[in-house]
Amino acid sequence: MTRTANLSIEFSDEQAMILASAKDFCRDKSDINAVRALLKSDTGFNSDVWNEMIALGWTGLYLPEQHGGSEMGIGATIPLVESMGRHLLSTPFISSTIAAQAIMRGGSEEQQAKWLPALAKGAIGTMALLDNEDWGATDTSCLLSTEGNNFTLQGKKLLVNDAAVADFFVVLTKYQDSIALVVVEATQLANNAISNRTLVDETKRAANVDFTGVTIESAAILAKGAEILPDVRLIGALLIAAEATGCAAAALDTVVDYLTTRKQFGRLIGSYQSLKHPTVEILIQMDSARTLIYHAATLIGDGKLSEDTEIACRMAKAQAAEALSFAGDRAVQFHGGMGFTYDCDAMLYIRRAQWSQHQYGDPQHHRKLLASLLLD
Amino acid sequence: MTRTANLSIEFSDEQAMILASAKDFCRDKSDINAVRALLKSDTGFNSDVWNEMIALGWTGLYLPEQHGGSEMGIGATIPLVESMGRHLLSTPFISSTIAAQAIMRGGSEEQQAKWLPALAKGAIGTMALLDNEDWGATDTSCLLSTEGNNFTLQGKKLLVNDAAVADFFVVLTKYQDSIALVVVEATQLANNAISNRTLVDETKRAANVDFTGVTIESAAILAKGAEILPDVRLIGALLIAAEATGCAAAALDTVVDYLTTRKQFGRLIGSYQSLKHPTVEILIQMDSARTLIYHAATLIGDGKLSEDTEIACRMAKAQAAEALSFAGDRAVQFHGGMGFTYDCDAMLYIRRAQWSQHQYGDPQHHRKLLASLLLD
Amino acid sequence: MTEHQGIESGELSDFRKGVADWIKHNTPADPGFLLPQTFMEVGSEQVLSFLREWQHKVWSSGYLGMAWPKEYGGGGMPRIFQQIADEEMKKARVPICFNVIGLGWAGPLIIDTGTDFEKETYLKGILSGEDIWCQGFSEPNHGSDLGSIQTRAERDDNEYIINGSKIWTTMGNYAKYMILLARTDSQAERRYNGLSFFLAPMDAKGITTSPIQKLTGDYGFTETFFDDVRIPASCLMGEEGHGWRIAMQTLQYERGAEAGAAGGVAILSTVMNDLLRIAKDVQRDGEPLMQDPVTRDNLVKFLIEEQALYLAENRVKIPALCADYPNSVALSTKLRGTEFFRRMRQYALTLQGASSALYVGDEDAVEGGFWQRAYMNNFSTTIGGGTSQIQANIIGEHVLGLPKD
Amino acid sequence: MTEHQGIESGELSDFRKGVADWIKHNTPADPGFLLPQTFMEVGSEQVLSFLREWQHKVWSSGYLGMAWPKEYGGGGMPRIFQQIADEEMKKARVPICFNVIGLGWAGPLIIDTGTDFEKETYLKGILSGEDIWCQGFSEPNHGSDLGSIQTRAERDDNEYIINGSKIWTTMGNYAKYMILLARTDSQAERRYNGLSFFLAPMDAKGITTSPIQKLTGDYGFTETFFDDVRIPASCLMGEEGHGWRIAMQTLQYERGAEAGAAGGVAILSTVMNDLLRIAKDVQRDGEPLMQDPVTRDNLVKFLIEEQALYLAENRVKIPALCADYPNSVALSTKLRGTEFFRRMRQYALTLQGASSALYVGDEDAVEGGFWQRAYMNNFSTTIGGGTSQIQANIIGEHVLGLPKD
Repeated sequence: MTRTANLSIEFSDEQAMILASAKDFCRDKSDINAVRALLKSDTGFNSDVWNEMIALGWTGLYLPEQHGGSEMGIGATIPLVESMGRHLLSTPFISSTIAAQAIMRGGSEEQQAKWLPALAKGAIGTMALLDNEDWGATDTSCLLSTEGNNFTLQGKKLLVNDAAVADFFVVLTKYQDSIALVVVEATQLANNAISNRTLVDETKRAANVDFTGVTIESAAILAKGAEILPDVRLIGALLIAAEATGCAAAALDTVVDYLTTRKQFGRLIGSYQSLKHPTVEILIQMDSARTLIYHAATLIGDGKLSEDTEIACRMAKAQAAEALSFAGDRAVQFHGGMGFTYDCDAMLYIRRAQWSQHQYGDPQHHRKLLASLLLD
Repeated sequence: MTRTANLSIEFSDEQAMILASAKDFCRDKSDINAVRALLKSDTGFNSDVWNEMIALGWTGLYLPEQHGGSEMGIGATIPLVESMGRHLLSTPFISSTIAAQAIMRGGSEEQQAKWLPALAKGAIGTMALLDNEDWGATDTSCLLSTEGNNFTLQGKKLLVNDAAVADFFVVLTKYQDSIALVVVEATQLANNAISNRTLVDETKRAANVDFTGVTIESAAILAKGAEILPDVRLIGALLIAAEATGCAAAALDTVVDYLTTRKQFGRLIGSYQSLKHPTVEILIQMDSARTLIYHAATLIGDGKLSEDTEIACRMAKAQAAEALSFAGDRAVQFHGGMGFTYDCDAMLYIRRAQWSQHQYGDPQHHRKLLASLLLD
Repeated sequence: MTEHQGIESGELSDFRKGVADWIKHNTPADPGFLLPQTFMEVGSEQVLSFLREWQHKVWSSGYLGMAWPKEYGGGGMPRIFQQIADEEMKKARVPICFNVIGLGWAGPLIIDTGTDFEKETYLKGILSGEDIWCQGFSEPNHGSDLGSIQTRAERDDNEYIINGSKIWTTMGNYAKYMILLARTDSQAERRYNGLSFFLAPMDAKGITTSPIQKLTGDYGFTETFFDDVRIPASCLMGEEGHGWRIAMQTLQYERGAEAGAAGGVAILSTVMNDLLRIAKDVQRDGEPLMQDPVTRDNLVKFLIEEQALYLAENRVKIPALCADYPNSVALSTKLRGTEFFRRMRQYALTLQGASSALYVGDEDAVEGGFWQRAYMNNFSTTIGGGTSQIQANIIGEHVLGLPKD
Repeated sequence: MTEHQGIESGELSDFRKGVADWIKHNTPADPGFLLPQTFMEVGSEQVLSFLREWQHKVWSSGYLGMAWPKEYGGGGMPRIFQQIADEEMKKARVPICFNVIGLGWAGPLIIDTGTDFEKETYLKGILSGEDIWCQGFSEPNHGSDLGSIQTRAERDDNEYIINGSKIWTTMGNYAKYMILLARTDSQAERRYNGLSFFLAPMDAKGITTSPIQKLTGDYGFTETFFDDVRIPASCLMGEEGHGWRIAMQTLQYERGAEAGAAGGVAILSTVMNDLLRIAKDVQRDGEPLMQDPVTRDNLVKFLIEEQALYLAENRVKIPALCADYPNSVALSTKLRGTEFFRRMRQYALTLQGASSALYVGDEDAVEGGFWQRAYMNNFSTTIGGGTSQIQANIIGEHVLGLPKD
């Protein structure tokens, strides 16, 4: 890092208002009973709540005004997503936001005009990226081939988030040896194309999606797909980081609650340093993650992401995932026998940690890329 | 590790006797005042104590009977060296042992007959290996060139242990693109060839030695130098590991002493879990190191070292160095203000940790090589 | 294989071959669901009947209870044979013999100290798997401090009346018998002296069980409630007030079970080799993960820790090498082992990449979601039987002599 | 550079250029010995006279005490100028202005609350470096709990008689004055109310100092003994019994010193960039260490931690982002910062390979042995001012609301 470190954090009054209203909304709409009630549900979210979010304009927060958005920039969603994480409020918001960013950044005027207004109104989009377990893969085995004016897809995508409720998919594919992103509408899929997964995080939903045989027009190929894909991945990483940070804070709250009420051997257990000090460590890890996500939210703009922004996003994801893994693990342990039960909320955090860790690249992946940015 | 792990630990009655007498000897001869009295001395050791060790036969413990040794194998020195580490008893024992192993394993009959009897009687040998800071270097810039029957050395060796008192040096050099080990007697060195170093560990002594211009006969080139060098390095690593393990145990004793006598806020400080639990961690780390050094001592023989032995030596060094680094660091911290003074013995351990860490390769170096042995 | 008193080593190696051969022909096919790694994970009828059938097969083939008395269903053979059978079964990773409280705790206790009536009544059912046993020591809110047991057993003529509740009862909802520790004398000067030990029938009127759902989503334990439960006085084991002593003796057998006295492998062990298997199959950043140097460094750290852990058991046999802290290895093994496995299993998930999000029941999950479940189940070992934090206190105080909190 | 009230930004940027230019022409040559990183490391006459000369030069060139009153040797200028001068000096890594207790603690206190006599007597000597100041708060066996101070000051007519001892007195053997906290009323109901604050002459009869050798082998602190020491009553600062209050006020200035109110850079900061320099120059296993992936992963971990630490200072300015634990950043900065540096400096030694065995004074030592000494000196920050263990308690209790031990 011979470069001078970029240390800016800014937060507008508008963002503060969004944060305040998001905190209230998520607390009200997603108390722990509401969360648990959705665990076994099909979609994993409450459509009334989702509709309210749409009505609040959150799905258009970062979209251009001309397409029905309020053009506040993707950074403005960070306080929203952090709050959702804090209350384990699951909706397709993150999936949709990333897909919308792909279209906003990579689509032509026509493509933007076609899909963005629908997204602002709450249509659900999602990215279909993975061919296998490797988030860091630089190639894809999902191929796009052409015959006359028609393009045909060949391949299956793994662990597509919110696939079952998605209105369309932004699919990573390869056309004539080049990476391309194509938009596939749910209606184009074959029967049985979607195969739901059983996830360790029961608040989340994902499926494998088989796109084999789907035929698209050239208008469905994003104009600048290959060019903007790295930025879309970074935005994905940052959103997951924000959600994980919120969830780590929730785990911390749960631990603090237990440590200040549960007695053993006649003492509140929070008085034992072997519990107190690691709990402080959760705070510090979570706090670091929070600092880094808002730094990234400050730097990120609608144009091509700068190197500083890339550094910020990768640091945020690496730190947030580590923080949540640690918090979830300790939350179970520190609840003792209670922590070993499904009834204890620590279970929700340790499972979320497994989910968040790898989404859009795990900490080791991001550190490896940071090394190239910072050390060479 | 598809291989079945070798889990043998054996310890003969003879070894137990050596251990018992080594413990007593080191305790008696090297109490902490004796250690401190030597810190600023020229040689760093008490020659009376060294002579007693020679008289006890320790310098010949592993040497062939025909050369004045008792042929108990190099493994028999591990309890000795661990005890020395435990009492910070510094002598040229380790340096001499490694050099003697080089000659025993790599020398011809004649070469063994020339140097081993002297070593058994307490002559001091030492290895001259380093061209720079890299213990893992696979090449050397110290060259041996020939003109007629004479061989001339060109190059300086860094951080040669106990150089100032050495009777001879086993020098790593390159002859016609091949690695060679040559024996240089101290009398052959130029004036000012030895330049003493200032070490962070004041119980140790080392110097840079310039061999440039030293002329040797072919009889001074070890017959199988290149072949046995890897084994000699492993033996070096194991001896340092044994010493570091002993030193970690000493650091533990010192910490336990303080924690069971010092009061703060009206309580013995050892009752605080933030001190108690990391102290348990020191015990566990030290205990693991001890297990691993005696496992390696069990496997190691006089012949070419097996792959199991290599694994054992590298694991021992990696673990012992980590254990001592942790113990030394915590020993200072847990003594509070007292730990910040030169009068506190924690100072001795944290400094020794810096010294031990890199000798014959640091933990990361050994883990890297273990990865090839265990994972590929 | 070293020779055993009175047994020719040839006989033993022939026997070993026979076991291996039997295993080869009798190991059940993959049932299509993830089998439990320990007996504390038997959470469904499906799993139960599978394991019951397997245990019955092992026993009826002569490889379980080999050292138990012949007249009560055992083999009457030297223990070494059971040890060999267990070793081979462990190596082949066959399913566990699940009736562990019976095989490892109640059975040996009854054999050693039971009456003929007790032997006659209980032993054979334990071996066959017909009679499942559970353990009733822990109580809600009292962790593992047995001294503070509140469940009462009052003598009433030829019966005891039991009131109270137990928690973490393994297979409480399937068990026929419970080894039950209850307080018969609330006035006893030393609280441990007021306890008695019962072999209690779980079908007695007034016993209800409530399955506990674990964080894994599975079952395996119950909470067990006693509401004026009347059991025959003959259920008392030994004498009144000797409960604590008997419980301690029972806990000693745990090791015996592992060592083969009862037989049957109670834990399907995972080792680093299993972890390495994952790293070999996975891609990361477009390359095989096993080639990644950071991953390699982490794996080697675990391998060193594992090696030190296993070797410690051999070092401890050499007192000269344990002179300064003689009970260090014994008292630290639980903390070291359970925390090692916790970290190792958590690390296994980081190796899996995107697949780590999958869970038991998903056909794409790595090894059926084994590691996800194992990581979470592992907390039973870092929490149960004294949390890791309490273990660290025990080591600090009893090995190093540090003052109590 | 943002505009400052009443000062044109052009003036400031011109000034900044002037400072940089001055530094370029006036930075002293390498003295041939390792200079201290903090004022707590002034352990020899040689170092002392070098630093004294440097501070005098900075002051006489108008770059120290720039905001102090003109009539007492200061510059009478707005603070922003001193801040700029400090920034430039920090960037250029010139030697420290070593008289920190005077510049950062006693001086500001005297300027704010002192009498004209006190200002006249003390201020100029602080700036010139002629009068070295030390601090007498800590006492042996009482750590940093000022409430339990035992050193007594008894009024006797026009004098106070001091008895007791202080520890960790910075430059106690070189200082002319001490800011001294002593107990004037041992009967005070609240123990903090019995303390008074003195500006005590160190040459008074009965004061002896005993240098403390640090684990680094260097000096920098003394133990200071008071044996019936008589000092004029005029040495009392403020009123009797107000000592605690004044001491707390004094501690507040510490930040001010860093921020430039007094001026002079008290700490020569090291950052990750300095660490990376080592990794760039070193070979490991025959390759440049900087290419080693494990090392790279470790370095990036440190870089993330550093970045989060520095950014926290900016986040805390935005209350909305600190709503749930408002004092979390403030109360955890010491623990995070000092422990980060401890680990970072320890890691620096692992990077050095064989050279890590060398120490200050060896010509081959990496950067003169700076890192070896810095690692050991760093313990003054994880121990002094409340150990890291106590810091963790403070955060747990005051940020998270966890119960006291």
